[in-house]
Amino acid sequence: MRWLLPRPLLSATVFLLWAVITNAASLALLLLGGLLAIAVPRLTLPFWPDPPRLVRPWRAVRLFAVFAADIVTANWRVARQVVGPLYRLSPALIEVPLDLRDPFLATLLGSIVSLTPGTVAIDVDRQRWVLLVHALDAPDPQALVREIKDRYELPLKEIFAC
Amino acid sequence: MNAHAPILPLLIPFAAALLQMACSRLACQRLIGLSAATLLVLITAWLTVLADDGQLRVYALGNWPAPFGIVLVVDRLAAAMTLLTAILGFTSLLYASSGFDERGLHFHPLFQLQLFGLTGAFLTGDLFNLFVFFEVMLLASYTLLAHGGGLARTRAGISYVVLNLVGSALFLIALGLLYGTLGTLNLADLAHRLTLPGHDPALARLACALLIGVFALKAGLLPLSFWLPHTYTAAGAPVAALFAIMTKVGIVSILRLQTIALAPAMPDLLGHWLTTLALATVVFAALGVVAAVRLRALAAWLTLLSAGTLLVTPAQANAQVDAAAIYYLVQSTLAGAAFFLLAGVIAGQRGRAADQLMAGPPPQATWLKVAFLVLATTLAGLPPFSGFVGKLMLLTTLREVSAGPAIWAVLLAAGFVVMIALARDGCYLVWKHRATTREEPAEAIAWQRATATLLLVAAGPLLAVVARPLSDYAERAARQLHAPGTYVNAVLGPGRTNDRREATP
Amino acid sequence: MGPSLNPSLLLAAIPATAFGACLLPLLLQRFGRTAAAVGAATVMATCLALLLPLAPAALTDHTELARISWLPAYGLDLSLRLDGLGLLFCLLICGIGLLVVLYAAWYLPDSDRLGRFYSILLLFMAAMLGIVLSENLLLLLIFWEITSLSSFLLVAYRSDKYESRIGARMALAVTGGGGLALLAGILLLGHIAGSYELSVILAASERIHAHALYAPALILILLGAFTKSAQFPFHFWLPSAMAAPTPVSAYLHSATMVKAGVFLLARLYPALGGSDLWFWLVSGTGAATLVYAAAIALFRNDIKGLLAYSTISHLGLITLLFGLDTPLSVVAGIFHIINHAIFKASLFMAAGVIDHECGTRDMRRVNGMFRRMPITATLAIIAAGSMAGVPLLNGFLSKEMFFAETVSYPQFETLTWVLPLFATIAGMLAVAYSSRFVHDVFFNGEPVDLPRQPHEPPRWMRAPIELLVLLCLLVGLFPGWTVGPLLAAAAGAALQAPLPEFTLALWHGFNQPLLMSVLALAGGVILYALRAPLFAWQAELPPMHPRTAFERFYRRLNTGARWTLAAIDNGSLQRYNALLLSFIVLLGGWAFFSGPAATIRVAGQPIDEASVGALLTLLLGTVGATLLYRQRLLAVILVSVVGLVVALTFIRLSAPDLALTQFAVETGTIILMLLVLYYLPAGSAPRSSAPRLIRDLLLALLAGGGLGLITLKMLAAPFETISGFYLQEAIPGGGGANVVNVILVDFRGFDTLGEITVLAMVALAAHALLDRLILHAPPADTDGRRWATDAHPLFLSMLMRPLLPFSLTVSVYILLRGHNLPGGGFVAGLITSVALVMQYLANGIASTQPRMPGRPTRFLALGLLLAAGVGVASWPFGRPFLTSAHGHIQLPLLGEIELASAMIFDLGVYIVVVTVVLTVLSGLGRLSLRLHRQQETS
Amino acid sequence: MEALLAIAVGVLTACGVFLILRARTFPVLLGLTLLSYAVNLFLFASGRLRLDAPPLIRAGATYTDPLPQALVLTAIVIGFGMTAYLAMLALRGLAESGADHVDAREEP
Amino acid sequence: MSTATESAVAVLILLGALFVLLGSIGLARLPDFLTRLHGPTKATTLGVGAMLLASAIFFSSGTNEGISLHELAILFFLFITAPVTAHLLAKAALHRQTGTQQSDSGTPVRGRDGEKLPHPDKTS
Amino acid sequence: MLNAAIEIAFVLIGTALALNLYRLLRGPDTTDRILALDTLGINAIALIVLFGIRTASSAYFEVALLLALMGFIGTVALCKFLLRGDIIE
Ligand code: NA
Ligand code: NA
Repeated sequence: MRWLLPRPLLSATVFLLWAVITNAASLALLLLGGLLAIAVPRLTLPFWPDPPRLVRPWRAVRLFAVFAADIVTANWRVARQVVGPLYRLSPALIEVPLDLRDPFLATLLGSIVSLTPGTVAIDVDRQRWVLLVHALDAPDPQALVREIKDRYELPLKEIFAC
Repeated sequence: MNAHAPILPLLIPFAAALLQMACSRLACQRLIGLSAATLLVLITAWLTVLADDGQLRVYALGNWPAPFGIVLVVDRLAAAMTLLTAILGFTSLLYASSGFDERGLHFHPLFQLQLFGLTGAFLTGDLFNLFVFFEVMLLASYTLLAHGGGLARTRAGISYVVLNLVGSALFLIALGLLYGTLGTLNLADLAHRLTLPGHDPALARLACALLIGVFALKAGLLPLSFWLPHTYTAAGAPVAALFAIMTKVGIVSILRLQTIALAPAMPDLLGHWLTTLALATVVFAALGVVAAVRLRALAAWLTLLSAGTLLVTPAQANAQVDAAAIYYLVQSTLAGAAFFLLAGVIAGQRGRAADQLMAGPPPQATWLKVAFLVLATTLAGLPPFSGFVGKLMLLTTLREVSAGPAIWAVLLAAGFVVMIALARDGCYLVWKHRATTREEPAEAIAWQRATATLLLVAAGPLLAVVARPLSDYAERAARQLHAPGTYVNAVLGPGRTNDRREATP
Repeated sequence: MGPSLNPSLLLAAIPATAFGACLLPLLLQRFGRTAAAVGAATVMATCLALLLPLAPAALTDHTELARISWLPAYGLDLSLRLDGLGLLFCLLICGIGLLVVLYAAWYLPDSDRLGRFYSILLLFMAAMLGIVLSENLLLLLIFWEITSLSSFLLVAYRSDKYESRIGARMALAVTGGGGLALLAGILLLGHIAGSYELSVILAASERIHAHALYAPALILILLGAFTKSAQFPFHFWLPSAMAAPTPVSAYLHSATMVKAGVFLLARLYPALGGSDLWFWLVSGTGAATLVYAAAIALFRNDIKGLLAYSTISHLGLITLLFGLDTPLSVVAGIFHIINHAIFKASLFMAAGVIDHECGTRDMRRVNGMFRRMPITATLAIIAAGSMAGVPLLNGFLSKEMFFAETVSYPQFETLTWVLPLFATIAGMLAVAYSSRFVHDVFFNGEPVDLPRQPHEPPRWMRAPIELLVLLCLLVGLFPGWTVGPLLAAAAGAALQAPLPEFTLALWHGFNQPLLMSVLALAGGVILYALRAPLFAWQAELPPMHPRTAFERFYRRLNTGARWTLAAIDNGSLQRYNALLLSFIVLLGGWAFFSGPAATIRVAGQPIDEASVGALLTLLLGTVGATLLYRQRLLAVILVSVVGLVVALTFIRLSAPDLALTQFAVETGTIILMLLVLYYLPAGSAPRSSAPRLIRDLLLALLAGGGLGLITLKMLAAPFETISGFYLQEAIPGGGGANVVNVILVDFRGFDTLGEITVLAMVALAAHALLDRLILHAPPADTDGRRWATDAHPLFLSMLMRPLLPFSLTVSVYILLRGHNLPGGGFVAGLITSVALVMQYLANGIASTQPRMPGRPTRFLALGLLLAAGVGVASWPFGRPFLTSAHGHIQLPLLGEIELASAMIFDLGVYIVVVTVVLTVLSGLGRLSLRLHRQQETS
Repeated sequence: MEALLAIAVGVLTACGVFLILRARTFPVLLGLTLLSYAVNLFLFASGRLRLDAPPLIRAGATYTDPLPQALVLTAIVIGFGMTAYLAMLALRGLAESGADHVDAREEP
Repeated sequence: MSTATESAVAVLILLGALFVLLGSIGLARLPDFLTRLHGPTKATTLGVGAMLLASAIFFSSGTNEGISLHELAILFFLFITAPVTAHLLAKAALHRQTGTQQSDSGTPVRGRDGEKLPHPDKTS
Repeated sequence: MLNAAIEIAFVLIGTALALNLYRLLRGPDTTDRILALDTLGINAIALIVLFGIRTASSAYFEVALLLALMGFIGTVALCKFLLRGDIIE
């Protein structure tokens, strides 16, 4: 099993992706998707040496839900800011100290931050493990730091073992 | 196998290239290359004999009938051109196998693919497919040109590539216009549709003129010929020898387009302008022959001169003239290629003087001197070798065309100039000079080089001896070329010419 | 030699032997000089022997013909004829040739192995025999030019001497060039007469004269003859050709090659002679040459120079005789050919002896030789007497015939005295230079500062001279007995008519010609006696060397050619491109407007706002990139915008496949451009000058406006295409619903095969061109900003890891669905390759390269093999290359599965595209790695 | 619609030609890219412009001319190969001559 | 297609288009690069997301080919790639703002390897 | 209703594209232009999807998918070029 599916999560994602793009139109296509789910991660094995392991899938689902909701609310907020008077904005560059030590998870965190409107993850300092974030409107930077750490970093640490 | 004969000249070099890509050992590549080249000579010779029964062999690729699918069409001319390509391929490859192929990467597969492109361009009956083969041919030639490295090659390469890329763009425009006007890409179908009403004649003329322009670029017609001497001079000897046939692709394409499609529908499209420019090309090339400072450049200019001479012929729309042109084409290509190889050998014998036209140590081998004499005689169109026969045939057949006197004057004057230039250059290269009595040790001539060179040099006398069967074949080929109706019927099939019209989207 | 021997076979054997054996001396030279000489002599003797059985017939006005077909469609056959004229020349060629072979063996230095010399000499002799034996004029021309070539080689025998080389080149330029004129003339003549066979031409005199092309044909043929026979003003090559070894001069420049011209006059006389034009051209040229060269000869200080000009003069005389255009003058001309050959050959050989013995030929230094080599001197004096026309010698006879002809010539009715006077003056000059030769060389005091001590030459070196001088005497004394039959036969053949009455005798009584001879002899001697003021006068004249004139001509030709070429072609690609575009614009414009115009117009599609917006965006991007091309990154961005709009246009116009391909290629192009841009020096583009800008703008407007208008016109033209077939056949015949893909992999799969071959070659080129390339990488960007230190930004590096398997999944989808939906091998290949390139981009070469599989060339081969292999697979089924197969397979549970062999083809396409894009982009990327490594090691 | 396309082709050609006539490799590369856009659009147009008629066989659909699309696809890919080739050649020229001139000699 | 789904599709389309526009307004209007960087994320997330949802509903209900999920794949890829572009753009912008080492024309600058090299553009 | 929504959406997205172009031309820095190009690409996805709905054709799905999968690559390469010059090292 380990030999066949060295990256179960990746295989599952590949299969899902295949099912989605082909609209899961036929059994034959799904079977082919199964083959791809085995073959593609094996072929690309050397390009992803040590990925984090998913240990708490349900926590992941919860994080995803939070993330999706945040996107919608943040979008509304930012939409108003964009069309509203610009002088009210207080943009800021904020350093978020990380507890994570895995570069992939840090990237994942950065991606969540970036995809949530209003904040963009600029870089991770891998010496100090600090996430550099730019916020469109952050009157209280410390609040944002706390929010990022609590809402996203903590769940990520729990979801993946690294 | 007979049924697949038309595709074999393409598949042999293609398969060889694949094998050579798979096997990167030089010895292995040489073996594959030379075997394939030998096989190609045999197969194309067989095809040439087959084609002489007068039947057009139409090979429908993918079993799709013309004009929908791509067809290869083998007539006498096409078969002969593939044979000529194969012969040049074999000799050039033999020459290159003595160490030239080591000077860069992938010489062998590129060489085979160049042959693939050349034979494809000669055999295809579809104009877009011709474009594809032009690209195959040109891309192979770009890299073969650069083989061996050096600034001169790269510079010439940039000019060559950019100019030909513009040429490719023009080719596509011409094809687009052709398709947009006549709705087809097949040469026979094009010829057929040109004679039917219902299309915009001005656009059709324009499309054909653009095609001629593109072919003229490849053939080296005067305002478009500047790249040619630089490129051919820069190329290595065996590469340049193979290139000797590349201008002929353009010329044969013009000839084919003219006889099959233009002559019945718009005979005035190729007229005095082409003859005038062709003669100007001859004059230009003759000037280059005089001004050349090295043997390779001289060979390049002579190649251009023969191209110019040949370009005189299509506008005459005369089967006799074209017969002479076909003989002249064959002999001038072989002689030109031989000259490139000989220049390479001589350059290796003269130390630092190389192939520059200045006093230097003369080559030691007597056969080299004799070969130079024979070849110079051939190239200058002096008796008794094939150069003279070719010139005689051209002059004879051009005697009665309206531009005859001008053509005669230019060709004879150019012959004179070439003769005195070759005499001068032979003096520099072959004979001893007091100023350079110090003999530098000459490198030994590899047997491959000697054999390849001698084979091509021997073509001069040989083609003269067999002038009759050869010119008879050329005449039959020209007559076949001047029977466009037969061509169109053979390609489209007698019944197909009518039922195509219902197939409208 | 029985009667069974076929005479025409024998005839053919003569040139065949000569040509066939001409390499014999070269082969024999390993056995020594003598072997080479014997070989050469044997060949000549054999030719002579072969001739003898044929001679009797030829002497009785019989013409022997032989023919081997060569190129009959163009009138060129190996047809030979032997008549009296041919026989005469054959005898001269072989006879004097034998003597020259003997002479040369002694004359040429012992260090020469002679093989090469004799071989070329034999080649020349063979060609000469060919000329005189040709029945076919084209064949004659072939031999004619071979004599020019072999004479070139013989004159340049001492190839290390500049004089030899330049002399040879001049000879070749003039005689070879004349040969080209002759070729043209013969082609015209053949056209008029309908054949190149002499028998036909000689019988077609009336038709020839009446033809409009008579004059050009005559002039061209005469150009050939005059150049070969060194007639004024083409005479200058002959003195320069005296750089040849003396045996060569004796053979070529007195007896044979220079006679080829007058031979041709004799040969074609019946066909071409007998017109005013002939008279004026031939006799005028001959007369001018006769006097002019004789006058020059007097002043030459070089013995061979004197003899050369004398030769020119005598050739002028012969030419004049043919020009006089009476039967008797032709007889006289032929007679003089014989006589001149004999005495001039012996004189050249004597001059060679003197040169050989003295080490110089300068008559100002060579004096008093009579005492040192009395026998040679006697021989030379006799021969010189013949040259001067002294009675009892052969030269006298023909010269007197010439005088007689001038006297009796009917053309000038009132000015009968002109021609005789002219002839007498020429005779005087001949006597004068002959006197000078005799007096200046053999007497005139003591030699001055000679390099060697002269004495009699070796016995066998003198023998040929002795024989020839003996002939001078014999012919002079017994003309009727010695040359009578031969002359009659030759003249008869030349005239192609009954011979006129003439008697070959020493004494014709006291008549006007005799008076002229006496006057000439006396006048000549007086002229020579009064030479001092003449020589002083001549010394005042500006020096005139034909050689320097030729060199100047050649230099001018050369510099002129270079100048012209440099003016036309300055090596600028910009100019080439401008010329190409102008040419196309002109040609296209002419073609478009010179034909008939169409009247039918077809309605178009409606315009919408979005399309206008797209067009505006495209214009913005295009014009912006063009104006701002110096800001290169911006230009790249703008061009990307253009690419995006083009892709959107394809979507709008129902071409999803094209949009896919355009997007995918666009991505590759940006990476490519940036890889290149890293190295290209910024800001080096010069400002163009105003005229250049105007030219370029004009061309751009013409090309752009032209193509735009053509587009509009094309779109409005009626249209009917073959593509209904593709739409109908796509599913039943090709097994796919995406017609574009079915066309690519099936209907026109051959195009695609060629296309992936092109791509494969780009990959090969990436190896070949980038191999060992060292480029200098800028240490900072164009603003002088140091590069950032983070080579592999974290997010990029991390997110590309999952993206790779996802991209592969998508590319498999695109590949498999391509036959029915937009997609296919190209796009799938581009997705895969760019995904892999992104691994390089994100993680660097060092960490990515080891993870890549295999050698790219093998993958290329595999891809091409799949594409072509599936094509060959149709052969066993009796179908042509690339015939596809497709079908539906019913499987339990899975249902119907559609399979087409074209999918394997597409897989081949996919593999090739992946390999190529990867090879090219990573190859370009790797350039910097090499640089960094090099910097580290150094 | 036809007029819009004609204008696009014309402007792309004009700009492409102008850039091809420059003296450095980079603008020439750009110019060839623009020219190839023009050529591809022109070649595409030879099948005439049809809206909402992609050549994907479905019941009851109308189709545009598929052949020019196949040709343009070939042309796009070959064009990419050629651009890549010229880019490599330009770098080689740069490495060997130290400059990115397209000419053997500079035109005044 | 029912009116309800049609209205849902219509609303989603308008919502999507609106957020796409808002993102671009942000891009055009916001004062400096880092704030402008926030614009495209809106277009990516809610804008294109809503549009894709509309498409999914439309094609799932409108045709007889069954449900249409493949729009999700587009969203999936956009979510993976958008942070990367933001990351690199921000890095580049910061690099260009702060990492500037304004050197005059022709002044040598320090190369990456510590070697002093003149910039070829500035010297040629 | 749907048709009206689609027409309005076209106008909105068209305006968005115009604003992107404005930023692309305006700059001021190269990063702004790259950002504008990137946004142009993403907005083009919306446009294509919308076009697909309007023509009720899924023929353009692959194009949108491709643009989502590969559109960022140009941006990444351009940024890497600004940062390092050497995009593949
Ligand atoms: Na964010
Ligand atoms: Na790199």
